[in-house]
Amino acid sequence: MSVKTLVIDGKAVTGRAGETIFNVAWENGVRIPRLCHVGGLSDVGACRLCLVEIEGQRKLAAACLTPVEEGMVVHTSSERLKEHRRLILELLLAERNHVCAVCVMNGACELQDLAAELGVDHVRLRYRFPKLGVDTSHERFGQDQNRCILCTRCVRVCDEVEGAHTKDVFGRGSGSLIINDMGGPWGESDTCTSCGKCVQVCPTGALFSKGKSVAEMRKDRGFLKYIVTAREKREWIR
Amino acid sequence: MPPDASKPTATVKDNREKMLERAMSRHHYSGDALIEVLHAAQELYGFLSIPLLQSIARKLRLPPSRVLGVATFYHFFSLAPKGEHFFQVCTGTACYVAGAQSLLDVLERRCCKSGGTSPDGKVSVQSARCIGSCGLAPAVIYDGKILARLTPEQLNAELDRIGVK
Amino acid sequence: MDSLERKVRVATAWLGGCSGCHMSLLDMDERLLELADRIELCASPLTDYKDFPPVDVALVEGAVANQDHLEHIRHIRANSKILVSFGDCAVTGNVPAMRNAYGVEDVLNEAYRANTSVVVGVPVGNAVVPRLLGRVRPVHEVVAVDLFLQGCPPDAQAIHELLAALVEGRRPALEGRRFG
Amino acid sequence: MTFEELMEQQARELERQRALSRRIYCCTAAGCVSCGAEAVRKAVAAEIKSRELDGTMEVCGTGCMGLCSQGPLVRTSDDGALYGNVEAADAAALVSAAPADDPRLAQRRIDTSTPFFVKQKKIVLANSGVVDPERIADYIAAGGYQALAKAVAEMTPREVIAEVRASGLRGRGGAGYPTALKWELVAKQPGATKYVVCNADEGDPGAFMDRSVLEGDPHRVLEGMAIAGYAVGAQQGYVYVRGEYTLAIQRLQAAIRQAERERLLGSRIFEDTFQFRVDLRIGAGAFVCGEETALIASIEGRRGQPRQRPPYPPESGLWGKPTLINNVETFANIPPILVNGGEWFAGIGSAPSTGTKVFALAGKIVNTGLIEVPMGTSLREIVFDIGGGVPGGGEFKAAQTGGPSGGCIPAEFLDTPVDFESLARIGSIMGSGGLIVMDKTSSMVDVARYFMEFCMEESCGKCIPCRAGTAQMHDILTRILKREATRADLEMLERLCVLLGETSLCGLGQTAPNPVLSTLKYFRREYEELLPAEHSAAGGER
Repeated sequence: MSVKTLVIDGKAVTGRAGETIFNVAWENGVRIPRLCHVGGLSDVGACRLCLVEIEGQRKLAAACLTPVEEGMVVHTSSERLKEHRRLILELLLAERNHVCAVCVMNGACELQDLAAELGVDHVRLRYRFPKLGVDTSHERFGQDQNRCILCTRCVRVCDEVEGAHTKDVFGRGSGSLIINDMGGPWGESDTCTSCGKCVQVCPTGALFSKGKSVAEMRKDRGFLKYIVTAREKREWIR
Repeated sequence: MPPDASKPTATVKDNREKMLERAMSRHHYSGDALIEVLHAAQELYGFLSIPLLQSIARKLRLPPSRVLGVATFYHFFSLAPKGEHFFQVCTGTACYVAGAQSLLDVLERRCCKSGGTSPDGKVSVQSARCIGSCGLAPAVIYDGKILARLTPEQLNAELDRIGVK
Repeated sequence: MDSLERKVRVATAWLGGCSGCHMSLLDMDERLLELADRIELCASPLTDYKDFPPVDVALVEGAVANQDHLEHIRHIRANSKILVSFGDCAVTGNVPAMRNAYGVEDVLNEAYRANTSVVVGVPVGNAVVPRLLGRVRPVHEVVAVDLFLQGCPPDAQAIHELLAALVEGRRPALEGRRFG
Repeated sequence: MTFEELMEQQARELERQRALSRRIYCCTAAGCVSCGAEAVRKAVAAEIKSRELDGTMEVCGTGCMGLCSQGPLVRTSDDGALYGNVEAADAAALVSAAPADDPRLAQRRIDTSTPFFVKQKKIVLANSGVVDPERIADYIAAGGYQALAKAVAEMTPREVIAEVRASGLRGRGGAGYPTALKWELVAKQPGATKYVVCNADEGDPGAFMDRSVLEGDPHRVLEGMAIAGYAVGAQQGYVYVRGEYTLAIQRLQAAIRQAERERLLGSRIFEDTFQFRVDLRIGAGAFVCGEETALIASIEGRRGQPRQRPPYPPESGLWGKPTLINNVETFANIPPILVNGGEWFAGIGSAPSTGTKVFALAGKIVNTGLIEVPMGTSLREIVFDIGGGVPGGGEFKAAQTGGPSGGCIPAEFLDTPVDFESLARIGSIMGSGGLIVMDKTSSMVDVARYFMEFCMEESCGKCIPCRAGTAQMHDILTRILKREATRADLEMLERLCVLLGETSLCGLGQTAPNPVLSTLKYFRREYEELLPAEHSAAGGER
């Protein structure tokens, strides 16, 4: 397998051909922010937080979808990128009703953490306050559209790993919603296997386990690597 | 013998089912043909009901959420029945510059919001992205026919004529 | 910000909020005593005051939810050198703003008619209960804000850092603070 | 069909047409149909029948004749006279010995020596208004399918591409990518399965060029596609056409059937091993599907959401196979290029923008309709000479080109030549060819808000900057118009323009700020005037 040598944030690193900038960066301790990427699932490049600058290229590139090339010089945290990321987070925070104080994921939410990490101390945009529902019909899980950032991790894990394809995206634009089957209550879904993978990969409080308190509600995505490597390589590693 | 009101409807329905089936088989029940099949279904039934989508999902062997996701992504597909009359106001740039908004205002005031159907089921209103008849701006498609260079007065008169309060 | 010779004039105010941020302020415990040497608390819901005085620093808790808040925050802005949005309600609108997805009428109806055993009426149009604004707004949507202190409530440590920094004339180190 | 048979057919049909004393062409494009063209055509047909003129006269429907504002339009073949605002009652006069002498018709006669007609140069629209789009014989009589015959019988795929390269043709969908380069990319991909897609999902509000080409000359587009299929090694083509274009769909369907029957599409085309089939895919109302990768998703029956490029469709397109996607007008240019040679085409226009461009004129302009001019014609010639200027002596303020991805061009740039580079230099784009004229009564902030609303409603919702950013920008523009916005809001608007441009996933989001940017650049005062004065004091009340 051919190896590519490149520079990420001034650090000479190597990656395998076909590996993404995102993966090589993380393997080398450069943590590029992301909300839609999860190792083990396909990438869609939707959250735009992992955009990086590549020298010699006019356009910014989504690190999660761009394979490493020999001699590439990548910058992952220029002032311009940080500014863009802050504003993207503000767009997300203003889009739906993210009231951290009354969210079961308060303290363990990827959106909340990223906002803190990037120094978003207030939102300069107008909050939009859409009227959105909460579905608690499922025996074990709940779904709150108010906290959904439409990263589609749940849609992908349900389709690609569990194989049920219970979830998909309804509508379009800012009116998009994550639905179950024909849009009915989650609890009445006849395709959902109640495996809970969608809850575990959800970065915010949009999908949660019922009956858990704020401190108890923690998510773990470790299962993904376990299942995916088992399926692809017949290796069961934790 | 008094005519049985339910009979003709039943035959029509059977026929439609058969025609939809034919549309699906023409595409070998391929999931790739979902949009073609939805077009056919909407043409036959006027709108896409959830049970109809469910049966399409089953026939094309697709997950239900994907079928609903596709049906709601495209503006052409409607999940609710249309009214007796259907006004589509073109809001393309040429029509907009020529005053399409005032036509939409008349319809929204007298009938219902754009994208909806009046409570009595009489009129459905929709705004359309450029219908490609910019020479006729502002244009409205009314029950499939184009009304060219329409004024709010003419529109009001037509609404009066079909009995909109 | 230059270090000040005189005591820093500080006021706190309380708009549409739950007073939790003020409770957290009190959680500074003995550090309050240490700050007291360098700060003059000119006005606060914890003290008794009639008019909001001119101050160096104003900590404003709560969102702008009614007509009184609106007038109050405008007055505070005009009389403060540094205005701090103090806690999530001031910074984001937080819980009070959750009513924004619904109309004021619906909200009043739920509160005063639908869910009460004795219907007395909806308190609108009188001089006693201030009129609700159509939309609950974070403070910076109404007036310019100089510093933001997130948290519901912000913890005592952060409040102390903020006040200590302002007293010392330096920019407070509030990196990594988060909403909620 | 063999080449000889094609030539025979052409000769036969020309013979038949020459035997007629008059052909009466009725424009039956959507514009004229909506003001009663069908009634005119029927009346003329009835008149011919009742006077038993069947063998000597005939009426035929045609594609757009261009002057949509004066429809229904009718042209008579023997004297070439063009009449506007024709009614069914004029039928008798139209079949009379000397229609031009009829007092009613004389009034309706349109002077074709005016700049509107003289300044145009028709390549793409050469057949529009001349052939009956519902009869393949008409197209063949006009020399149709001879380019395909030439390509298949006399040229190698490489030579076809070389000819296209020599022409300098650039994609007419908006971006102006060199067509030959795209073809080459697809041609050199390995593998037996490749696709050719015609992007007819014309969605810019105010644009109806592709619709007119499809309605007026559908065979031309099919021929162009087949030539492309031969050049790149594809056996299957798709036309992805807007669902709203019912007439274009009908005519395309009929054209495909006719071409298959004549063995001009299908297998063994011109007795060669080359085979090429074309199927229609009907769009369902999503502007974003004009974007290549979204269009592919839609043809595959999925939500029309774009994906990251690369890989580009020439490498991995429909079902992962190499796919050539060109716009309607691009394909329509191919047959004349092969017949007349690439050099002929390159000699027209202003290099590096060669050939002609079709524009749809609309808005505050006298001659609304469809025009075709050589690249490099100045905006002033288009708006004032061809378009006849602003009606009622109004004052020209700006021309909007490129739809929601384009910009507003102010009067000071009226002498700019209209080509890809010049328009880009002044902050707009060529786009697909919509050209909307605004006068003093148009508020440029409102125009910007209008386009932002369009982008917001058409955003697919996949990436955040476009999904939430267009909504926020629309909100700010609305507040500016209501005089409720502050200077900080205006600054945020500009900041969002940069964000969307640099971080959106696809072209729709990346170009969504353009109408705002160009109006801010040239009409900033209109924005400033809407900011309430008391808000401009820094640090004060918001």
